Formats: sequence, structure tokens, C-alpha cells
Amino acid sequence: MREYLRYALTIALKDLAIEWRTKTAFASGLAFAILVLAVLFFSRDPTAVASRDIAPGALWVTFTFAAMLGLNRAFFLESEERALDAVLLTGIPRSAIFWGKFLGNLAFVGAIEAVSLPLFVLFYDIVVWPYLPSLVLVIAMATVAFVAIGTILSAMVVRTRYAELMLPLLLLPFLVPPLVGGVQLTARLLDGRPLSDYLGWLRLIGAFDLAFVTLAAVLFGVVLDE
Amino acid sequence: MREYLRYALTIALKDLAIEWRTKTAFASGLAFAILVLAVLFFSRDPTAVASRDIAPGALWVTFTFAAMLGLNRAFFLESEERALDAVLLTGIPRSAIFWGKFLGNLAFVGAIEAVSLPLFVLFYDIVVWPYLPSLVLVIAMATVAFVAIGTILSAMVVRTRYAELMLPLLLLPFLVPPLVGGVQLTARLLDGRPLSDYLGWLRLIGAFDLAFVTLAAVLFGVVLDE
Amino acid sequence: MMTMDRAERMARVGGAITLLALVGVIGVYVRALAFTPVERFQGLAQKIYYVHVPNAWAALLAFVVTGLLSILYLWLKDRRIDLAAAASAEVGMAFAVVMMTTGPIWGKPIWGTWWTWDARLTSTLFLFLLFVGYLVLRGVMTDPGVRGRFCAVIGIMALVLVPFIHMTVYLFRTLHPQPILLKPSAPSLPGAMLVTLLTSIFVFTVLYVGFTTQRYALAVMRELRAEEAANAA
Amino acid sequence: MISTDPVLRAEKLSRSFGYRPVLRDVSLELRRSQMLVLVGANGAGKTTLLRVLAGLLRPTSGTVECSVRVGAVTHDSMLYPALTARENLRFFARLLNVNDPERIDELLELLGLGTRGDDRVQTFSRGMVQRLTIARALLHRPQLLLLDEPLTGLDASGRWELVERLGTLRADGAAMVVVTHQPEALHDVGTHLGRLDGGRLLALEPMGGVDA
Amino acid sequence: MISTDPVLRAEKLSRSFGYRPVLRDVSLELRRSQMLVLVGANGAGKTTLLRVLAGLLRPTSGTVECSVRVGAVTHDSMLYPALTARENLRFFARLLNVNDPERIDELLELLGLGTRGDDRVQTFSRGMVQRLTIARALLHRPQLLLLDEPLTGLDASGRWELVERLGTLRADGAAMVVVTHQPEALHDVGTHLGRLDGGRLLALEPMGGVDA
Ligand code: HEM
Ligand SMILES: Nc1ncnc2c1ncn2[C@@H]1O[C@H](COP(=O)(O)OP(=O)(O)OP(=O)(O)O)[C@@H](O)[C@H]1O
Ligand SMILES: Nc1ncnc2c1ncn2[C@@H]1O[C@H](COP(=O)(O)OP(=O)(O)OP(=O)(O)O)[C@@H](O)[C@H]1O
Ligand SMILES: [Mg+2]
Ligand SMILES: [Mg+2]
Repeated sequence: MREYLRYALTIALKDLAIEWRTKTAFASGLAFAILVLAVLFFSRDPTAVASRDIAPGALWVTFTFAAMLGLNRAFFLESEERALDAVLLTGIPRSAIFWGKFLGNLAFVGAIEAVSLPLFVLFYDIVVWPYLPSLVLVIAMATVAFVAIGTILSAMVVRTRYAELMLPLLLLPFLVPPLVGGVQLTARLLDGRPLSDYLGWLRLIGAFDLAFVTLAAVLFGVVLDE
Repeated sequence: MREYLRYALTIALKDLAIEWRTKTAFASGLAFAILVLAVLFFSRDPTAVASRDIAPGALWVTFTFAAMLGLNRAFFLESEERALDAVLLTGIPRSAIFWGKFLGNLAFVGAIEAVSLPLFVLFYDIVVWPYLPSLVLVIAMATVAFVAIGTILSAMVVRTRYAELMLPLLLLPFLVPPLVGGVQLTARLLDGRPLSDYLGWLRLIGAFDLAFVTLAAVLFGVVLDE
Repeated sequence: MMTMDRAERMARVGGAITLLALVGVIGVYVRALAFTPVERFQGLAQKIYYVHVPNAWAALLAFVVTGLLSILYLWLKDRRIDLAAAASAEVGMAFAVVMMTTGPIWGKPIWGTWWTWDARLTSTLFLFLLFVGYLVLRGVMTDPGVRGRFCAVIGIMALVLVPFIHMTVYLFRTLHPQPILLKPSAPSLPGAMLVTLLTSIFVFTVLYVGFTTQRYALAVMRELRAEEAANAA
Repeated sequence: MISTDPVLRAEKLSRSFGYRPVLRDVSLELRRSQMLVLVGANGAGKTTLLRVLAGLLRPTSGTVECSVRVGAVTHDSMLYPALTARENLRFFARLLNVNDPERIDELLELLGLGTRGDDRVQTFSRGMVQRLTIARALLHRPQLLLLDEPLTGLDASGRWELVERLGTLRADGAAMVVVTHQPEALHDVGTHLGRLDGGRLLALEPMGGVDA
Repeated sequence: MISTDPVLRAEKLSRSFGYRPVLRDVSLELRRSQMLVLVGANGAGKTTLLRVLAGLLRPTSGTVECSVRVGAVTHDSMLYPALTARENLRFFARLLNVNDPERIDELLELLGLGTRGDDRVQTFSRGMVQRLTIARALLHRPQLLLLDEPLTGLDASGRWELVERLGTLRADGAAMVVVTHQPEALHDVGTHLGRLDGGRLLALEPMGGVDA
């Protein structure tokens, strides 16, 4: 078991090390986040809509698309020189590879979120401090599902040479539940209402996390074979 | 001169050939647009915002993301097996390579824009017919600038390994003006105000196009050296 | 796989079923247009109901079958199951397209809008898109083995996803029901209409079976021919 | 002949890509200290066979049994270009539970990369990448080596050293399948020469290397 | 010695990557029908030199003059994997203004890819890719060929045919620089043997090939 965890961690850390080296995915993710925030901010007709009303949507759309840019890369690393083959050759359990990539991506997406959240607060000047913990909780829950699915899907599309086009195509439908849930909860939070009023959404996202993290972990082995 | 055009076209067509290799690429472009639009639709707080208010933002986020995907891909094709080197070896003028990639990207982004526009009308049920021409004009203008800048910068990413971190962030300041301009104009148009009220924005984007398309074409040759 | 003549026989059977179903469809419409009372509020527009609903039903049926076959494929690893799943998905796509077009055509006169983000509509839309993705993926994968496994994974995940999307859109709506929107749900139909609807649903189910059998048989035949060709070379 | 039970056993392997059959009923057995040198025209299916034996590619039909630690070199370096040589080896060492810290430096030395261990693989020349790939394959002292054109890109001394090395490894009991277009280079170390033709493995001929 | 003015002239080329000097004052001249066979240890700078001569890499200092059509083979295939062999050649033919439509089929035949012209390059075996790369380099009948390890991945017959081919091309007046780790294979066709060491090009030795 400790072995197993060590394998997963080794893989995750390796991904982060590479990302830290090149910073490509992070930079483009961040750049894109800023673009989206700006676009959404300026796209509203100030006479019609208050910026804070579109803030939750902006936040989540930013997260989604910024993160998607990064996911493509995570498996490109493995396919570039077919390093994944060497990993498979080591004979470590395939689910360990999944958890490794999963953790790596989670850290990556988390980083992007951590950076765009302040930007978002800045742009839409809203007060988050009072309910920051709940907000973080919501974000975390939504992100987990998102990353789990993204991990298995990117492992597939990277083999198709149409990865850029295929990943959003396959991934976006799966994002609807966590995304919509995230937005709704965020909106409520910004209105200063307590999370407890929205257990429905929380439950939904929770169940979603559970279902798809398991499913992804189980199906991942199937995806690695050639 | 005819030679020159033929080179550019050959390159553009090659890119599109690879892009549309799969007959279903159009389908995926379409689905992609629907998904982005839908995600944005649901990422709003229905109690606070009417869908039409976020419509322009939705439209432009879709465009931006589509463009990003296209650009990332366009130069990955060249760098994958360093095919760009072989193109350089043919000794055709480097600006012809620029125009080729530029046209290819323009076609790709344009195609996605063309499919998302009607969907956007459908989903956010808004009436565009009256000012469709002006809208198309605005979109075209903003897209040109976007693609020109994207083309040259993505070329730099391919050739200069260590600049990877900087480039997406570099891209940013250049993209904000056309995007914000486009978004603002769209919003106004949807409010049924005539374009003529916004010559300021139009001029800005126009000037921007001129400046950066020229600049990109000129600088492109330099960028390609290693 | 299976032998060529078995595949051909299968194709013929599928063709026969399809033919039967088509006759049935004609029957249903004759009944729908001639012998079923015109709906009071919606008028003739309501006739589209007998196209829309059975198509929707057939589409959903097809997608569910694909999902189940996907599970089966990962379990038994038999290439034919993969082909069957693909066949079902393609046929379902056809029905879905009819559904997605008749729906709005119906919606415009009745709801006054082409589209509404109602729970069922939306979940259907996303399901539809997922299967676009499914078929696109099939299109771009070259190796049958990998293609089969990848598509199976998508099929299974789609199966799990749909209820979640439905719940989501439902929660989203209940927060703030649209004033103008009347959600499409079976109005308590007068007997005649109900009978017509049920028969049409039955007929379309048969049609689905016919199409899928045929499509599957054709796929098998294509594989067999290609194999012969390759072995000859 | 001390070694009795085979280290690697493949039974009636077939593999086709799309509809093109590439391998047809290939069966082979390999025991300790045996080196099968595999030749064949371009596109004969050597790489495919090796990838199937390594378990990286599913055979369309047939089975592969392998009881021991495997190390492999393929056409792709299977390394992370953005990491340094040492980082790459350390990463795989962790996954392979190779705990002896000297091992990595020892291999870098052995393959003449001692001075370049901390440069990114991205900046390596072709031959240097090939050397590192070989180092990765030897990391965990495998008992079965699957090598696809291991000599490509190596300079004269590199080739010579590698062949030497393979000889000693084999003598120490490692089994190997080596794909090459220059069997003559392996003449003294190989024990069996196999030719792949039309997807079939033709009868093995003996080679200079003594079968322990 | 008909050929008088050099086809390729390089003067005091230096190139460093970061702070690592890789080439130091390399000068060379090449005339029609001359073939310089270039050898050197892994990491000696052969590829770097070739890329500088091809104009793909800027020298840190020094100049390269080349008056004729150039064809090159490098470590990377420089092809589009998503396109078929024929599509690749057609694409480059357009850019090179090669209008003779037979040329492509002729080359595919010549390199033994006649039956595979309409398969995507991504499905090719290593040797098949190498063959296509060579076809691409010969497409426009270049008068100067820069070849980086052109024999790698080729099977015995492929190697033999290529060497033959290079011989005839040279006889017809083409000049070449060929990097290889097996100079012996080119003994009969090469005219000069150059060794790159410590970034310097050592004095050229004559080879078997007759300098027209
Ligand atoms: C706009 C696109 C539309 C789509 C994608 C769509 C999709 C569907 C789907 C998936 C079903 C479920 C069939 C089943 O549960 O077996 C359905 C049934 C139905 N739809 Fe639509 N529909 C659309 C528009 C409409 C419109 C405009 C109406 C007009 C009122 C309508 C009325 C119905 C009715 C009455 C049923 C059958 C009753 C029921 O199953 O509850 N639909 N449609
Ligand atoms: N992914 C793939 N898709 C389709 N065909 C493939 C694929 N990989 C290999 N092939 C085909 O299988 C055949 C054998 O390929 P393989 O790489 O095994 O040849 P090889 O013996 O290694 O040749 P080389 O000596 O050139 O390396 C070739 O005809 C090749 O085109
Ligand atoms: N992009 C780069 N960045 C940094 N260093 C590089 C780069 N490319 C090459 N080098 C270094 O330059 C030196 C020469 O590389 P080059 O590829 O020219 O060697 P080579 O003679 O072709 O070797 P081989 O026989 O292995 O192909 C090597 O030490 C290599 O590490
Ligand atoms: Mg091979
Ligand atoms: Mg080299």
C-alpha cells in the first residue's frame, strides 16, 4: 500500500517538476483565465447588469477553460517520447498511474484556480473573506470530479492526434453538473447565504465526485492498452 | 507574385487538410460551440441575469477559446517532426509561410465562428437579422487581429524552447484590445444601437488590425531563426 | 467473427424487419392524420407529436443500448459487441436528429421559442453531443482494438452521466421556473391519441431493431471483406 | 545447459493493424543466457513483435508469458525531454524500486554521460539520447532485455562498448532479443539468429555466441 | 577537375548553445561531385554543423555561402505524420516548384514505398519513415545534399541501394556532406573524410570515391 502511494506520488511530482521547468501549461492557462475574465467583464452592458451578478459565471468559466488547456498537456508529456510505455514496463499497477496523473493534474488545476481567484476578486471587486472557506470547499469539490474525468479522457484523446479538438468535445458534457453546481453555490455564497441552504447542490456534486472518480480509476487501465 | 500566393495557399490548404482529415471535424467543431454556449448559459445565476445580457460574452469566449485551440495546434503540426525546417529549406519567402499559416488559422477560427453564430442566436434567442452585417464585420475585424498575433507568437513558441513561459503572457496585452472592442460592439449591436455610434471602437480595432497584421508579417521571418 | 453468408442472412433479416416497420410507420401516420382527432389547443401542429415522441424514444433507447453493450464489450472483449454498440449509436444518432429537429419545429408554434433549457431537452441535447463525440472518436481511431475499448469507456461514462445532467438542469430550473415555459410532458391524452402514440412508439422500436440489425450486419461484412483483402495481399 | 524453464515464451502470436496482418503465428522460447538476434526487412514487423513481447501492444491472438524483470529499448527514447538525464533515471529508479543510489551515477559513467547528467535530455544529441535510453533499460538489472536497434546513433566506441556489455550481461544469465539491421556486429555475442519475413519467424540459425 | 567555384563555402563557423561552445572556427569548401563524409563522437557537433550549413541554425559567428538547390535529411523526419506519404511529397513538391507529376511515384518506387504511398506516415515503420525522408530530400534533384546519418533504420538492401544512389548522384555532379558513424559503408563513394573533434574539423583525408 505504501508502495502504491509512493508510485502515485512519484508520478505526480514528476509532472509538477516538468511543469515547473517549462511553465507552458500554467502560463497559457493563466493568460487564458485573464482573457476570459476580461471578456466577460467587458461584455456586460454596465447599464443592464451589475458586474457582481455575472461574477460567479465568470469565475467558473475561467476555471473550466483554463484547466482544460492544462489537461491536454499532462498526457502530451507522456506521449511525446512515449515515456508512458516505459512507465508501463516498470509493471507498477495501472491504477497507481491514474492516481499519479490525477494528483498531478489536481495540483495543476488547483494552482490555476488559486491564481485566478484573487484576479477575479480584483476584477469584480467583491468581498470574499467572510465565506472564503465555504467557497474553497465548493471549488474543491467541483474540481475533483472535473480533474478525474479530464485525466482519463486526456489519456485517450492524446492518442488521436486531434487531442485539442477532442478533449473539449468529450469533456464538456461531463462538466455540466459540477460547473452549474459550482456557479449556483458561488452565487448564493456571494449573496451571503449559508451553504446549508443548498444541500441539494452539495449532495449532487458530492455524488458526482464519488461516481466519476471511481469510474475513472476503474476504467483507466482499459485506456492504457494499445 | 502568383508564385508567392501559391506558396501561401499550399501551406494553408495543407493545414486544413490535416484539420479536416476526419470528416467529422465539422461535427466536433459544432458540438464544441454548442457546449461552450450551453456551459455559459448555465453558468449564470438565473435569478440575477437574463440570458441575453451575457450573450455577447458567451459568443466571444467561444471565439477566443476556439482560436486558442486552433493556434496551439497549427504550430504543433510544424514542430512535431520539425517539418517547419523542411519548409524553410525549400527557400520560399518566410512571409509566405506567415500568410499561409495565417490563412489556415483564419479559416479554422472562421469556421468555428460561422457555426457558433447561428447556434448562439438559437440558444440565446436574440434577433440578429437587422444588424447581422455589422456584427459579421465586427467579428471579422477582431478575428483578424487575434489570428495575426496568435500566428506569430505561436511560431515563436515552436522555435525558441525557453521562451515558452513568456509567450502566452505576451500574447495577452495584444489580445485584450480587439477582444474587448469586439465584445463591447456586440453588446451595443444587440441593444439595437447603430454601429455608427461606435466608430471609436471600430477605428481602434481597424487600426489595430492594420498595425499588427503588418508587424506580424514583417517580424515573422526573424522569429523563425534559431 | 462470423461467416460471410451468416452476415448476409442477418442483413436480409434486418432489411425485412425494417420494411415491416416502415409499413407500420405509414399505417401510423394514416391513422394519426386521418383517424385521430385534431388536438384542441395545438391544432394540426400537434400531429408532429407522433413523429417527435417515438423518435425521441427510439433515440434514447438506442443510446442506452449502446451504453449497456459497452459494458458487455469490456467484459467479454468480443469485437462483434463493439460493432453492435457502434451500429446502435449510429442509428440512435439518426433518430436523435429527427427528434432534435421536430422538437423545435413543434416548439416554435407552441412555446413561441425554438429552444428552451428545460431539464429533459437539455439532458437530451448533451447526450446527443456525447454521442457525436463517441462517433467522432470512432472516426479518428485506426486500430479496432483500441477504438473499441476507448468508445466503450465513453459509452459507459455517458450512461452514468445522463441522470446527473438531468438532476442538474432540474435543480437549476427549480430555483427559478421560466414563466412562459410549459415543460413538455405527456398531457393526459384522449384514448384515440394515446393508442396512436403507443402504436407509433412500438413501430419505431421495431424500426430501430431493423436498422440496427442491418447496420451491424453491414459492419461485420465490411470487416470480413477487409480481412480477406488483407490476407490475400 | 543449466537453465531449463524458459524466461520468455510466446505462443502463436498474431497482430494486425487495421486490417493489415503484421505478425502471423510467431512462437518463440528464450532461456537464460540466450540472445536472439532478430533481422528482417523494413516493415517486416520486428518492432511490432518486440512491443508485443514487452506487453506494450496487445496481440490480436496468441499469448506471451514472461516470468522475469524486463528492460526494453524501442525506437522512441521513452524519456522526458524536459527533465535532466539524472532526473529521468531517478524517476524510473523509484518506480522500479532500485534503491541503491550509486546505480544511477554508475550507469551515467558507463554510458559516457558522466559530465552531462544534469543537462536536460532536450539538449542531448541523438547518440547521447540513445545512450541514456540504454541506461534506463539496464537500471534494474533486468533478466530479459528487449532491444530494438540499440546500436543506432552510437559512435564507433559506443557500439563496441555496448556489444561488449551485452556479452557480459548474457554471460551473467540475462536473456535478450535484439533487433538489428547489422547482425554481423553481434556475431560473437548472439546465440540465435532469427529472420522475420512476411510476418513469420523463420527457422533460427545458430550464432557465434556460446549458449551457456 | 572541371568544377571550379565551390558549391558550398563555410568560413570560420562557430556555434555555442548557452555557454557550451559546440563548433569552433569550422571552415570548409565543397565543389561539384565531391562527397565529404563527416564522422565524430556522439555530441561532437556533426548535426549542429549540418544544421548551420543548411541555414536552419544561425552560427554564433562565421558565414555560410551556398549557391545551389539544397536537399537535407536530419535526425527528425521533417514530415507531417497525419498526411500520407504521397500527400507529404506533393506538398513539398509544390513548394519546390517540382511540376513533373511522375517524380513522386518514381521516388516512392525507388525507395520501395510504392505500395504504401497512400498510408499515413504515422503508421510507417522507422525504416519506412527514413526512406520517405530521403525521398523528400531528393524531390527537387538538389545539387547539394546534406545528410545526417541517412543509413540509420534502413535494412541491408536499403543501405546498399542508397549508397549506390549517392554514388550515381555524385557522379552526375551533386555535392554532398554525409554524417555517419559507419564511414566504411561509404568508402567507395566518398571523396573526403572529415573528423569533427572538440568542435574543430580535423584535416580531411581522401577516400575511395574518385573526385570527378
Ligand atoms: C426542442 C427540442 C426538443 C427535444 C430535444 C425534445 C426531446 C424530447 C425527449 C428526449 C423526449 C422524451 C421521450 C421519452 O421520454 O420517451 C421528448 C418527449 C416529448 N416531447 Fe420533446 N423535445 C423537444 C421539443 C419538444 C416540444 C417543442 C414539444 C412540444 C410541446 C415537446 C413535447 C414532447 C412531448 C409531449 C413528449 C412526450 C411525452 C413524454 O414523454 O413525457 N418536445 N422530447
Ligand atoms: N500504429 C500502426 N498503424 C498501422 N500500421 C502500423 C502501425 N505500426 C506499424 N504498422 C505497420 O506494421 C508493419 C511493421 O511495422 P514495424 O515497425 O514492426 O516494422 P519493423 O520491422 O520494425 O521495420 P523497421 O525495420 O523499419 O523498424 C509496417 O508495415 C507498418 O506500416
Ligand atoms: N538545442 C540545444 N541546446 C543545448 N545544447 C545542444 C542543443 N543541441 C545540441 N546541443 C549540444 O551540442 C553538442 C553537439 O550536438 P550534436 O547533435 O551536433 O552532436 P552530434 O555530433 O550530432 O552527435 P550524434 O552523433 O549523437 O548525433 C552536444 O553536446 C549537445 O548536447
Ligand atoms: Mg522497427
Ligand atoms: Mg547528430
